[in-house]
Amino acid sequence: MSVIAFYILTVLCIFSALMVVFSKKPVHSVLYTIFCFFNIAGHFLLLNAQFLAIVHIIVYAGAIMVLFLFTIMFLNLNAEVEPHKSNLLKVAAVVCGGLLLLILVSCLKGAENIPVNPMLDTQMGMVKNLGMVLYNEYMLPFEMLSILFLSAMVGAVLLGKKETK
Amino acid sequence: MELFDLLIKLALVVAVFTIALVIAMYSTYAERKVAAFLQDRLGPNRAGPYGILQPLADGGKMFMKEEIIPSKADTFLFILGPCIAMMTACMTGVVIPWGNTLIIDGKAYIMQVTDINVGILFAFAVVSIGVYGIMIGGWASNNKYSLLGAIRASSQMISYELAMGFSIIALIMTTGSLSLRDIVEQQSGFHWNFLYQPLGCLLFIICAFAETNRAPFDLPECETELVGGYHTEYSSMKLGFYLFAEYINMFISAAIISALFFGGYNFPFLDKIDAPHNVITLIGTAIFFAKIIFFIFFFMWVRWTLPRFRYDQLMHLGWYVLLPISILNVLVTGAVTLFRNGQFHF
Amino acid sequence: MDSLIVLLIPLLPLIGFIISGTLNKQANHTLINGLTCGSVFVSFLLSVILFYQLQSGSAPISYKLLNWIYVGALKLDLSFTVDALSSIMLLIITGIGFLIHVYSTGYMHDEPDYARFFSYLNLFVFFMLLLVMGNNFVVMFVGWEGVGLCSYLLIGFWFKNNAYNDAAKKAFVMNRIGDLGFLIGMFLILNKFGSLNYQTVFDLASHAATNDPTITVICICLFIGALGKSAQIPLYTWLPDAMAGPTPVSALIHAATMVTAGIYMIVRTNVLYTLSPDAGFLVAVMGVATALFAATIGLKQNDIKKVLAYSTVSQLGYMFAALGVGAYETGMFHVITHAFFKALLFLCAGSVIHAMSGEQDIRSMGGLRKKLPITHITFFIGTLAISGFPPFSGFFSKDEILAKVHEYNGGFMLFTILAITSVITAFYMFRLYWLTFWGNFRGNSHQASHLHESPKSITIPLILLAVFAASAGLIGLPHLFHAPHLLNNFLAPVIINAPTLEASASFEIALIVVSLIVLALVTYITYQIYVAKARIPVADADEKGISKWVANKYYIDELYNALITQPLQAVSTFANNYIEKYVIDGTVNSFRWLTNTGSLLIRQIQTGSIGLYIFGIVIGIICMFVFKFYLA
Amino acid sequence: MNIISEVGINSYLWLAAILFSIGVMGVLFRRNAIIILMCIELMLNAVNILFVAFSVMHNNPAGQIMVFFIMAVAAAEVAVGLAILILMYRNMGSVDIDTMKKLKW
Repeated sequence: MSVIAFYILTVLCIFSALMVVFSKKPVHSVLYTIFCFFNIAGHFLLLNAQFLAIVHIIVYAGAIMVLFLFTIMFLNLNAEVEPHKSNLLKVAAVVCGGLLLLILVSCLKGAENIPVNPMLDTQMGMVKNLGMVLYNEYMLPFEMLSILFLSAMVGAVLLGKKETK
Repeated sequence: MELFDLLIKLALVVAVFTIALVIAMYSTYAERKVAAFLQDRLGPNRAGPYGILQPLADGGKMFMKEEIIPSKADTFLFILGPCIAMMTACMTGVVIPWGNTLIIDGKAYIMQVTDINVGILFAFAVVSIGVYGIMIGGWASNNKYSLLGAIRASSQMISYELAMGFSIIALIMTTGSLSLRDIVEQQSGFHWNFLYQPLGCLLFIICAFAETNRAPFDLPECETELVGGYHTEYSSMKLGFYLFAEYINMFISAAIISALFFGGYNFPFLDKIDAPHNVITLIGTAIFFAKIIFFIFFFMWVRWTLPRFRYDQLMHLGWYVLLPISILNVLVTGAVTLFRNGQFHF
Repeated sequence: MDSLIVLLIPLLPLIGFIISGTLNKQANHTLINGLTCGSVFVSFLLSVILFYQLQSGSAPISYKLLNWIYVGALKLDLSFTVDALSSIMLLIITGIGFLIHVYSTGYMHDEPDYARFFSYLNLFVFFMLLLVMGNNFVVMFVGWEGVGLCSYLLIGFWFKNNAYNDAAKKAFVMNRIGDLGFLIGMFLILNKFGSLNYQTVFDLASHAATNDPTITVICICLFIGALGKSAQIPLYTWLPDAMAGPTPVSALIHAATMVTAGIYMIVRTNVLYTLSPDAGFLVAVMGVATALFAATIGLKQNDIKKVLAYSTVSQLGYMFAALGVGAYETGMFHVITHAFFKALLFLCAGSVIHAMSGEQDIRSMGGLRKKLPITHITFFIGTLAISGFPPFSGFFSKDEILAKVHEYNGGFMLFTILAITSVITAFYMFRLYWLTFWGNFRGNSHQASHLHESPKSITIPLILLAVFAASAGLIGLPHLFHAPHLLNNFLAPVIINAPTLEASASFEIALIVVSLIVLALVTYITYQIYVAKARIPVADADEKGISKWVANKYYIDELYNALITQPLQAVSTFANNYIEKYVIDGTVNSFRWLTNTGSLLIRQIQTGSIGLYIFGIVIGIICMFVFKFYLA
Repeated sequence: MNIISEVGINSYLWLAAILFSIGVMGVLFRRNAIIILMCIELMLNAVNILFVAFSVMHNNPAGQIMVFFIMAVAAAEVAVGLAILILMYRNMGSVDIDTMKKLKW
C-alpha cells in the first residue's frame, strides 16, 4: 500500500512542480507550490518522519508560502504583467534543465547498491529523538541559526521600512 | 488492521463529522438566541417550537439562492476558497480526544480518530493552512473590498498565530508531550493546565478568538466597514461554507481549549465514582461536550458584549502586547521547569 | 642571585627607555632624570658587584633568558655572560654612561625634547650592554646594530637641521658597510665551527692550525666590521661628521663606548687573531696608518669638537695597532684610559660650547680659563693625559703600546710612526688648549657677557672624570716599577695564547725620558706660537700648499664622492632615465594595457542580466558534474 | 516496514533529481523573481527529500536535523528575498529580473 502511496505522491509532486514553472498566473504557481509541499510532507510521513512532515507543513505551507501569496497580492501581479521571454531562451531553459537531470541521474547511477538498513527505527523521527540530537550534537549550528534569523529579521524590517526623511 | 477496527474508526469519523456539523448548525441558532438574550429580546421563534428549526430554514435559503460567480473572477480559485475553509475547519477534529477508552469485547478502543504523537502541531498546522481559504477566496473575487478583507484577515491570523504558537510552546514545556491525548491524560483529576499555565491559557483563548475571526477580532468580515470582507462576492452555499467554517472553527477551538487547558474529558472526583469503565468514559465525553458548549457560549457572550477593535489596535495588541507577553511566558516557564528539575544553578 | 644581577643590568636601562620613551614632551624633568639616570646608576652598582666577584676569582657568570634560535644543528640562546672582559666594559659603559647622563641633565636642560633624548640614551646603554654581555656572536650583532641605530638617532637628534640628518645617514651607511663584513665573518665562523657561541668557537679554534686561511679571512671580515664601527681608514669619515649630535652623545657614543666596540670585538675574538698573524699585521698597519693620518688632520681643524673627533680616530688607531701586534690587554688598557680622558675632553668641550652659546670655533675663543676655572683645569688634565705626560693615565697606556709595538717582530717602522703621531697628538691638543683657554677673548660682545661657569650637574662629572683620567694609569704600571699589572692579571683568563711582548727596562726608561723631553718641547713651542705670538689659525680658504690639503682633510670626502658616490649616482641616473622608464615602466604599463584591453573585452560578458548569469551557473554545474564523473 | 527497501533508494534519487531539475529549469524559464524564489524552494525541497531518505536508510537522525536547518535557512532567505523584491517593485514597478540590469559595468 505504501508503495502505491509513494507513486501517487511522486506523480503529484512532479506534476505540481511542473505546474509551478508553467502556470501563467503567479498565484497559481504559489498554490501549486503549496500542493507540492503537501506531497513532500506526505513523503516524509511515508518515511516515518512525522515531526518533520508537520513542521514542513507549518513552516512552508503555513509561513513561507503565505508570505509569497501576500507579496503577490500586495504587488497585484497577474499574468499580463509578466513580459514573455523569447522562445529561444525558453527552449534553452528546458534543454538546460533536461541536461542537468540527465547528468544528475547518470551520476547517481549505482546508488541502488548501497545497503539499506533493514531495521527501521520507528522512533528515530520522533520529536524526542530529534530534539536529543539537535540540542546535543548540533547545539552550535542551532544557536548560529538563531543569529541568522535575527539578522534576516532585522534585514527584512530595514528593507521593508519606508524611507523617512 | 481488522475490519472491526476500521468500522469503529469509520463510525468515529462519521460521528465527529456529524456532531461538528450539527453543533455548528445549531451554533448559528444559539448565536441568535444568545444575542437576543443578552439584548433582552426574543430572537428567532417562528420555525418550529422556540424557532428550533431555524438553522434548517437558513440552510434551505442558502441552497436556494442564486449562484453568482463574478465574470472577472478566477473561477477555480473562487470555488476552491470556501472549500479550503470548510476542509481545514473539519480536519482538526481528528486529533481531538473525545473521550477515554471504550472496552468492547475485552479490547480497548480510544475515542479519538487518530492519536498522532505530534497532534498539537497537527492542529496548529491545519489552523495555519486555514489562512489560504480566506486569502484565495478574497483574491479570486477580483474585488478590491474582498482583497482588502482577505489581506486584513490573513495578516491578523498570521500575527496571532505567533502568540498562539508561543503559548502552546509554554504548555508543551510543562506537559512534555505533543500528543493531545497525553496532555489530556496528564490532567486527570483536577490537575488542569490552566492552573499551571494561567497566562498561557489566557493568551491561547485570546488568540483563538482572533484565529476564528470572532468578535472582538472580526475585522475581516465586519459588516459595516468592508461590505462583508473577503466574502463580499460570495453568495448561496459558498457563503454558507464560509459561515459554516467559522462556526466549526469555533467548535473546534472550544474543544481544543477544553482539551489543552481545562482537562478535556477529565473531571474532578473521577476516581470516586464506582461505575464500569465504559460508563465513566461516556460520562467523561459528556463532560467534555459540556465544556465545549460552555466555551461556545463564552465565544458568543464575548461577541455580544465587547465592541470591536480598530485594525491598528488589533495589530498593536497582537505584536506589542501578546507577543512579548507570550515570549515572557515561555522564558518564565522554562526557568521554573529547570528550577523544579533541579537543573537551575544560580 | 648573580644570574639575576646579570639579567637586571641590561633590563634596567631598557625599562628606563620604555617608560621615558612613552612619556610625552611635557613630562616632568625630575621624573625623567630619576628614571633614566637612576636605572643606569643601579646598573653601575650591579656591575661593580659583579666586578668584585670576578676580581675575587669567581668564574664567569651567565644568565640564560630563553632558547632563541634553534634551527637544525644551530642552537643559539639569548643568554648573557659576564667575564673579565665584559665586566670592564660594563664598568665603562655604566660608569661613564651614568656620569654623562648626569652631565646631560645640565647640558640639555632647555631642550624641548628632553624625554626623547634621555630615552635614546637609555636605549643606547641597553644595546651597548647587550653587545658586551652576549655570549654569542648573534647577540653581539644585535647590540652592534642597536648601538648603530641609537647613534643614528642621536646624531640626527635635532632632525630639523638637514645637515645633521645627512651626518646621521652617513654614519648609518658607513656602518652598514662594516656590518656586512661582520656578517660575512659570522657566517664563515658558523660554517667553519658550526656554532656562534663564543665558548664553543674558541674551544674549537684553540685546536686549529696557525695561519689557517679560513681563519685569516674570518679575521679580516670581522676587522672590516670593526673598521666601520671604530672609524678606521677607510671608513672613518662618518665620525667627524657625527659631531652634529649633542655633545654628551659625542662623549658617550663617539668617544668612550660605541666606537670601542670594534676593539672589544677583536679582543673578544683574540683566539682567532692570534691564530692569524697576517690578519694581525693588517690590523696593526691599518691602526698605525689611521693614527697618523687622523692626527695630521687634527692639526688643522678649528672646530673644537672636530679636533677631538679626529683625535678619537687617531687614538682608536693606537688601540688597533696594539691589538694587531697581539697586545690585547694593552689595547683594552688604552680603551679604558681613553674612555676617561676623551669623555672628559668632550664634556669639557661641551661645557665650553655651553658657555659660548653654541660657538664651536676655537678662533672665536681664547682666555676662557678665568671665566671657566673648573672646565679649564679639567680640560688641562685631559690634555696632559691624552698627550701622554707622566704620570697621567694616557702616558701609561700609550707607553705600553709603543713598547709592545717596538717589541713586535718587524715593528720598528710602526713604532716610529706611532711615536711621531704621539708628538703630533700632543701638538694639536696643546694648540687646542692654548687657543681655547689662553690669550685674549676673540668672541663677540654678546658671548663675552654671557660667559659663565657651567652648573654643578656639569662640573661634578668633569671633576670625577678628571680624577680618573689622571689616575687610571695606575692599573697598568710598567714592569719598571715592579708593581703588579692589575689589568693584565685581571684579563688573563680571557686572553688565550697571545704572544708575550716584554720591553726591556732600559728601553722603557729611555721611552719615558725621551717622551718627557719631547712633550715639554712641544708644549713650549705651541705656547710660543699660540700664546706668546698669539697666532690665530687663518680661515680655511686662505690656507696654502700642504696645509690646505690637511685643512681640507686631504679631500678624502671629496675623493669618496668622486670615486664612489658620483659613479653610483651616474649609474642610478642612467637606470632611472632608461631602465626604469623603458624596461620597468614599460613592463608594468604593458600589463596595464593587457588588463585594460582584456577587461574591456571580458566585461562585455557582464550584461547585468541575471537570467544569463543563472544560465552560466547551471551550465557550469553541468560541466563540473561531467568533469567529475566522466572525465576525471 | 521500511519504505526504502520497498521502492528502493533509486526512486528517491530520481524524484529528487527530477524535482531539482524542474526547479533549475523554472529559474531559467521564468522572469518573475517571485517564481524564481519559489523554484529555489523547490530545489531545496528536493534536497530535503534526499536527506530524509538517507537518514532513514542509514538510521541516522542527523539527516533530519539537516532538513530542519535547511527549512530555517529557507525561511530566512525568503524573508529577506521578498523584502528585496518589494523594494525592487517600489523602485522599478516590476519584479522582472531582466529589468534589474544595473549590475553591470
